[in-house]
Amino acid sequence: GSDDEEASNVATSECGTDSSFDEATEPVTDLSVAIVAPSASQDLAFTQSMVDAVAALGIEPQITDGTFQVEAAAEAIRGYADSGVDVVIAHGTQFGGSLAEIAPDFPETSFVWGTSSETQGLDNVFAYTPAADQGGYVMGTVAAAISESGTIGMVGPIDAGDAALYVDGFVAGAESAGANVNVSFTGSFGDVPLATEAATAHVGAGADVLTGTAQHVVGAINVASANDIPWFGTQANQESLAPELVVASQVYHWEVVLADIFDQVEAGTLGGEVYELTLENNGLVIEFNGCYELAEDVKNGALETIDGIIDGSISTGA
Amino acid sequence: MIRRALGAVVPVGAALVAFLFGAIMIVALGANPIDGLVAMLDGAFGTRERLATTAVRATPLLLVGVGICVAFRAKVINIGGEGQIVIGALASTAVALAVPGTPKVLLLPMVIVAGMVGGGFWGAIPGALKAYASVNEILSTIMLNLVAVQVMNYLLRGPMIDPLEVEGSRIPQTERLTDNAALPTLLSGTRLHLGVVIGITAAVAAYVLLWRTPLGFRLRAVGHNPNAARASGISVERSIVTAMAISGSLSGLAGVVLVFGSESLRMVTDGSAAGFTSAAGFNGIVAALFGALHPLWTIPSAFLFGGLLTGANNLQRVLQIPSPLAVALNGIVVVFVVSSGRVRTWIEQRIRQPVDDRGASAPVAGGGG
Amino acid sequence: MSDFFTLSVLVATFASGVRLATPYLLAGLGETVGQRSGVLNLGVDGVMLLSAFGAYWTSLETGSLLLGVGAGLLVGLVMGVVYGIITVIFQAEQGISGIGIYLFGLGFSDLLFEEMVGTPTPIKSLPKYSIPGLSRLPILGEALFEHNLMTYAAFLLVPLVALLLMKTTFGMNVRAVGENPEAADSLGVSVGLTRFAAIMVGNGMAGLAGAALTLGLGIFQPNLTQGLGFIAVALVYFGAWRARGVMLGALLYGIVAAVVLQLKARELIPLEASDLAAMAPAVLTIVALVVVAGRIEAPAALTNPFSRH
Amino acid sequence: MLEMRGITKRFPGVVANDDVSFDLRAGEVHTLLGENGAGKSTLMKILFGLYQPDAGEILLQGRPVTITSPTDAIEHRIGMVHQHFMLVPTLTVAENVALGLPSMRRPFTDLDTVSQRMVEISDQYGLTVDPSIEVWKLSVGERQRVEIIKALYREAELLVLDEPTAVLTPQEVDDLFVILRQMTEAGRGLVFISHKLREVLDLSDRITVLRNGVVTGTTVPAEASLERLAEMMVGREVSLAPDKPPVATGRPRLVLEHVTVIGDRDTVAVDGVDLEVRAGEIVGIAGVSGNGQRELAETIAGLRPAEPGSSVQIDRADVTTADAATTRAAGLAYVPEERMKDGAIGEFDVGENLLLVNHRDPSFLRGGLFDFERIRLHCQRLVDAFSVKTPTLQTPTSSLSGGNIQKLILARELDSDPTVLLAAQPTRGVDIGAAEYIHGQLIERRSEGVAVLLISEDLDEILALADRIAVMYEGRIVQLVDRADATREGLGLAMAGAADRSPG
Ligand SMILES: Nc1ncnc2c1ncn2[C@@H]1O[C@H](COP(=O)(O)OP(=O)(O)OP(=O)(O)O)[C@@H](O)[C@H]1O
Ligand SMILES: Nc1ncnc2c1ncn2[C@@H]1O[C@H](COP(=O)(O)OP(=O)(O)OP(=O)(O)O)[C@@H](O)[C@H]1O
Ligand SMILES: [Mg+2]
Ligand SMILES: [Mg+2]
Repeated sequence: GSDDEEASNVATSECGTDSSFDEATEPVTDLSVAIVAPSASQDLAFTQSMVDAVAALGIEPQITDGTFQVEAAAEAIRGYADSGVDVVIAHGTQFGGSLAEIAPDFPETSFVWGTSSETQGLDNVFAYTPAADQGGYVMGTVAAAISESGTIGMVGPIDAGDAALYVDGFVAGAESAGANVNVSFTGSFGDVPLATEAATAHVGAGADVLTGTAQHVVGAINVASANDIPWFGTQANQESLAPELVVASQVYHWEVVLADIFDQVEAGTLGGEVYELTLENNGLVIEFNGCYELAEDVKNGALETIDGIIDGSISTGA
Repeated sequence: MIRRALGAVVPVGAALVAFLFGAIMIVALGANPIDGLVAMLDGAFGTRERLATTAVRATPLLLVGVGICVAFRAKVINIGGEGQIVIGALASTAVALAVPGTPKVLLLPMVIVAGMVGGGFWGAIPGALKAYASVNEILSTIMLNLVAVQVMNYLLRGPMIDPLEVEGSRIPQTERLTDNAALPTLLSGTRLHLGVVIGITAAVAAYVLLWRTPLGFRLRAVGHNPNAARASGISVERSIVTAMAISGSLSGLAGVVLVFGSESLRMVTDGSAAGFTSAAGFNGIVAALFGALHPLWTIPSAFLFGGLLTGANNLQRVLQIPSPLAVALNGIVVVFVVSSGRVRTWIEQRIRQPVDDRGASAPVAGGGG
Repeated sequence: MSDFFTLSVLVATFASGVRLATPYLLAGLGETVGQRSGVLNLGVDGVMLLSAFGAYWTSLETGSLLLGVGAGLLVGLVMGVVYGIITVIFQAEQGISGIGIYLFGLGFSDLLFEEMVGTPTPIKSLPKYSIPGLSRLPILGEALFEHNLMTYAAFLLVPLVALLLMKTTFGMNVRAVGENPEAADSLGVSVGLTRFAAIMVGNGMAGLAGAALTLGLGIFQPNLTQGLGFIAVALVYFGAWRARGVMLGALLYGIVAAVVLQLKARELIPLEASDLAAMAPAVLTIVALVVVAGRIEAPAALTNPFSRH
Repeated sequence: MLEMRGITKRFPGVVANDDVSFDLRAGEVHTLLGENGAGKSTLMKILFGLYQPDAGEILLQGRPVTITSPTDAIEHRIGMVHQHFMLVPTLTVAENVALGLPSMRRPFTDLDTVSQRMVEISDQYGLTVDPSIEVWKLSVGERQRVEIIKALYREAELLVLDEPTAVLTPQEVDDLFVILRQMTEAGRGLVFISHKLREVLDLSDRITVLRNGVVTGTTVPAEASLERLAEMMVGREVSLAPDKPPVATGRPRLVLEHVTVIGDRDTVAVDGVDLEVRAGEIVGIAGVSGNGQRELAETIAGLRPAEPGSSVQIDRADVTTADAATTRAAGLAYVPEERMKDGAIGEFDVGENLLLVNHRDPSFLRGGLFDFERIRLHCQRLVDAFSVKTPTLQTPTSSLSGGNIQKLILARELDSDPTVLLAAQPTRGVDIGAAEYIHGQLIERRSEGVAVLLISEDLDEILALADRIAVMYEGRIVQLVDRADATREGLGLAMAGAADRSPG
C-alpha cells in the first residue's frame, strides 16, 4: 500500500501477511473496559470487529461473549458495572432495552452501545452505528466491474440489521454499475451447510462473484474458493478464509470512535453522543486484499465512488 | 426414612461429582477451581439481587418444566417448548402492540391470556397430530420448533417491526412495548418481578390439576394405560390434545414472562429460537426431569438450574472463563444426576437386605396373572 | 418459474439436496440401529458436534482428511461408550440423558474450538469423486455420481444397515431386545451387550456424520450443526425405523431445502417470503408423515431400561 | 433328574418361596399346583436362571449346579414355556427359534437350517407352524406351539410349562396333552403348572401343592380328588359348583342386530351377529379364542366401530355408534378380557382404579376439586363389599393378585348399577377362591334383573353359569341353545366349526 493509505478509509494488505490490524503497544487510556457481545469473540464478523478494535487501542478488555440471549447479556453488563469497570461496551442493538434500565443505576459508569442511532436520552450512554450500506455500495460497484456474467450472488442471514444495510448498499452499487445481484437469505446466522448450498445455488444460477454476511458465510467463502470465484466480505477482514479470492472486505474500525469516547470519558463526559462509522470518518475501511490482482482502473473507480459517497453526490439507496 | 434421605443425598452427590469435572476443566483452562466455585455460588446466590436474578432466570425453566410434567403424565413428550415459547411471546406481544393504551389491570391479563393461547395452540397441533393422525410427537415438535422460529423472523422483520427500524438499521425487533404490560417488580432494587410468582402459581396449579381434578385424573389415566382409560369411557384423543395444549400454554406463558419481564420490554430475534428463549424449552425439560416430573419438585429444580445459569455468567465475568464451559457443565450435571438413580437403588438394596432378614412380613398375597 | 424447470437446474438442485441430506442420513441410520435396540439417543447433535470438531481439528493439524474421518469416528465411538454406560449400566432415563449429552457436546466442542483453534480456519474439504462411467450418465450422472466419498458411504450404508438389521444375527438380536428384551434374555441373548453394541454403531455413525459435515464444508465453527442431530432423530420416526425410510426422509428434507435455496438464488421467491420459505422442509416433513402415517409402531421397548427384576 | 432343595426367595415385602423342595424324574409329569401368587413361577424362574435364590441348592443328575442365567439353564438342557409368552412379535417364527443360537453362517442368520430342523420337530410332535410368518400374526395356541418348539429345538430334556392351558380351548388342551405325553415317553421330564384341577388330575404323575410360598404337600392323582386338591391349595373347603336359583326373565335389555365388525387385520371379525340378552338371564358365548368374541365385546362397549347396517341397543337406546362413555351412560358395565391391559391401570392405586369410570360424578367434587374424604368412604365401601384384599386404598394396583384385581374391576363396574353386564373371561387366570366369588356375583346380579353377557373360553364356566349358550365360530353365532339342551360334546363340536375343523 501507499503512504497516504494510513488512517484512511482504504487499505491494501500486503500479500502474505495475515492481519491488517496493528496492535498498539501503548494503551491509549488507563480506563478499564469490558465488552459484552452476542457471538464468539473470534467469529470473523460482528463481535470480532469490536474485540480487534479495542485491542488495536492497546487495551486488554474483559470479555463476556456468546451472550446471544438478552437477559444473560444484561446480567453481564450489570455485573461489570457493579464491579467498577469504567467503560462497558454493550455490543448489540438488542441490549438497548436492558441498558435503559441499567445505565441510570450506575451514573459513574460509561456505557457504549451499538449498533444504534440514539442514546435513548441517557447521558451516560454513547451510541454507535455503522453505515454498512456505504461500504456495501462501493464493493457492489467493484463486484459489478469484475463480473463477466453480470450476475452476483449474495448470501445473507435474515433481511435485517446491518446485514440488511450492507445488502441494500451492495445491490444499489452493483445495479448502478449494470450488474444484477441475486440475494438469498438462509433464515439463519449460523447454518453453514445452508449457506454453502445457497452459494452453490448462486454459482449454478450463473453468479461469478459472491458476497455475504454473518458467521455462516464461512461456508459460502469455501464455495467461492472451490469455484475460483472472487469474494467480498464485510464486518471483519475475511482474507484468512480465502487468501487468493477475497477481493476486499468492509471492516468496521470501531477504534476510531472508541478513541474519541475514551477521551471524553477521561474528560468527564460519560455519554450522550451518537457516533456513526462512515467512510468519511474512516470508521469504515475498504480493505483490499493485496493478493488479489484488481485492475487499477477498477480500484480507482472504487476510490472515486468513496469520494462520491462522502461528498454526497452518490446515494447508497439505504 | 433412609429412602427419603437417599433420594436427596444421591442426586446431590452426583451433582458434586459433576462439579468436580467442572473444576478439572477450569484448571485445564488455567484458573483456580476454588475461585471458580466461589464465583459461581456468589453469582447465583451471593446477594439479594443475585438471588432475585436467579429466580428470574429460573422462571421460564419452571414454566416449561411444569408443562413438561403435565404432558408427560399423559405420556406425551413435549420437545416443542422452544417453539411454544416463541409463539406465546409473539401472540402476547401482538396484543400489547395492538392495544398499548389499555390500563395495566386489563392489559396484563390480556397479554397473559394471549401468550397462553398462542403457546397452547402451538402445543395442541402436535397433540392433535399424535391423537388423530398417529404422528409421533418427537418428530412433530422438533419440526414445529423450526417453523416457529421462521414465523418469528418473518413477523419481527415485517409486520411487527419497530417503525423506527424500518428506515433505520432494520433490526428485527418490535418497538419497546408499553409499560402498562410490564410485569411489576416485586422487590425494588432487584429484578424480582411478578413472573416469578406466576411461575410458582402455575406449578401449584398444575399439581392441583393433576391430582385433585377429574381432568388431571383423566390425563394420568391416559398416560399410564390408554387402553384401560378408553375402556372406562375416557377419550384418549381428547386427553392427549388437552395435555399438549396445557403444556404448550405453560411454555407460552414462559414466552410472556420473557418479554414482559425483560428489561428491554420488546421482542428481538437473532434468527434462532435460543436467542430469544435461552434454550429454556430444552432446559425446562431437564428441570422437570430433575424434579422427578412432579410440578412442585420442579420449583427447586428450576431454581437450581437458574442458579447454574447466573452462576456461570458470573464465572465468565470474574475469571474470564469462556461461556461454553457453563453449557458443557450443565450437560455433565444432567448426565450424572440421571445416572444416579441406579446408584440409589444399589445402595438401597445393600441396606435393605439386613432389614428384611429380621422377619419379612407378607402383608398381601400379590399375584401375577 | 420456467427458469427453474430446466434440466440442468433440476439436476443441480437434486445434487445439492443429496449433499445436504448426507449428514442427516448418516446420523439417522445410526440412530435407527440404536432405537431398534430400544435405546433413544437425543444427544446425537452433541455427538456430531464433538466428532465434527475432532475431525476438523485432526485435519487441520495433520492435513489428512482420512485421519479426520477416523477421528470423527473415534470420537463417536468414545461417546458411544459413554452413552452405553449411562443407559445400559446406569439405566438412566434416556430422553434426559440424551439432552445432557447434547448440552455437553454443544458446550465442550465450542470450548475446545475456542481454546485450540480460535478462529474459523478453512481446511481442505472432501474432494468430489466422479464415479468412472456412471458420472457420465445423462442427468443421473451429475445428480448421483459426483459427490464426495462420505456421501457415497452414507448411501451405501442404507442397504448395509438394512442387511445388518434384517439378515445378521446381531441385527436379529438388536430387533429382539428392542421389541421384547425379556424374551431375548430368556434365550441367552445379552440385552445389555446387544444394546451397548447398537449404541456403539449408532454413535459411531453419528461420529461419521459429524466428520462428513465439517469435512464436506471444509470449516468448523461453534454449534456447526444448528440442531441437525435433532432432525436426524425425527427422521428416524419419519422413516418408521427402516433404513430406506430414513433415507427417503433425509432426501425429502435435503431436497426441499435445496429447492428453496435454488428458487431464492433465482429470485423466484420474494425476499419478504424468505423466512416463510425457510420453514418448507419442516412443514413438508410433517405433512408427508400425516399423509403416509398408518399405524407405524415404534420398537416396543424403546426407552425402557432392562433388568431382570 | 432334578432336585431343588430348600429354595427360599424373597421379594420386597413377600417371601415368594419359603424353604421349598421339589424334584423331578425323567419321563414324568410333575405338576406344581397353587393359587395365584403361591410362588410357582418364581420357583421355576429360579430353575431357569432368571432369579437367584436367597437360599437353597439345585441338583441336576445328582450334581449341584449354579444357574445364573437362561444360558446356563439352556446348557443344562432345561427349557421353559413361560406363563407370559417370551416371544418377539415382530420377528418371524424361525427368528424367534433362532434367537440366542449360534449360526453356521456367521455373521448372518441361518434361518433356512433353522426352518428345516423346525419342520422335523413339528412333524415329530404334530406342532405345525409356518416358520416364515411373523409371530404377531399367530393365534395364542400357535404361539404356544412356537414356545414348545423353541425348547425342543434346544434339545431340552427338562421342560417347564407355566400355565400352558390358561389360554387354550378344550380341544387345544387335548392336543397339547398328547404332545406332552409323547415327550415324557421319549424320556423327558416335565414340570406342569396349572390351577385347573381337572387337567392336573388328567395329566400328572405327581402333584406338589404350594400355598403362600410353602409346600403343603405332594401327592399322586390316584390318591387325590378335586375337593382334596382345592383344599390343599386354598387352605379351606371350597364349593366347586355354584348354586343358581331360577329367575324369571324380563324384557330384552341388550339387543344386537346384524352386528358386523372389521378386525385389526382388516378381515371380517364379527359377521352379522343377532343376539338378545334379557333381564335376569346370563347368556354365555362359548368359542375358541380368536373367533370374534373380543371384537364383538369391544363393539358393544363402544370401543370399536361396527359396520353400517349393524345395530346395538341397550335398554332400547341405540348405541351403535356411541363412544364408551355414552354406552356406559346407557347402562352398560364392562369387564374386559385382559384385566391389566384394558381393565385396570397398574400404576394407579386401588382407590383411583375404583374411581376410573365415575370420576366425573359431581358428588365426589367440592369446588371442582376431588373431595378425598367422600372418595375414600366410597372406595372403602366397595373394597369391603367385594372383599378385595388390599392393605390400603393407596396400594398400587399392580401389586395385587390377579384375582383381587378382577374383584376390584367387578366392584367398580357393578357399582354403577348397570342394566347390562358384559363380562369377558372374568375368571381367566384367577384362583379358585376368587373365581368362586366372581361367579357368585354374576349370579346375584342376574337375580336382580341385570342382563349378563358372559364371554368365556372355559366351557365349565359357561355350563355352570349360563341360561342360554351361544357358540361363536369365525365371527358367526353357529349355535344358540338353552342350558338344558346343551352338552359338552355338542358345544365342543360347534366351537370347532362342526365338521370342517382342521386338526392342530
Ligand atoms: N378426555 C376426555 N374424555 C372423555 N370426556 C371428556 C374428556 N375431556 C373432557 N370430557 C368431557 O367433555 C366435557 C367438557 O370437558 P371439560 O374437561 O372442559 O369439562 P369439565 O366440566 O371440566 O369436566 P370435568 O369436571 O370432568 O373435568 C365434559 O363433559 C367432560 O366430562
Ligand atoms: N419380580 C418380582 N418382584 C416382586 N415381587 C414378585 C416378583 N415376582 C413375583 N413376585 C411376588 O412373589 C409372589 C409369588 O409370585 P409368583 O409369580 O411366583 O406366583 P405364581 O404362583 O406363579 O402365581 P400365578 O398363578 O398368578 O402365576 C407373589 O406375591 C408375587 O407378587
Ligand atoms: Mg375439567
Ligand atoms: Mg405364575
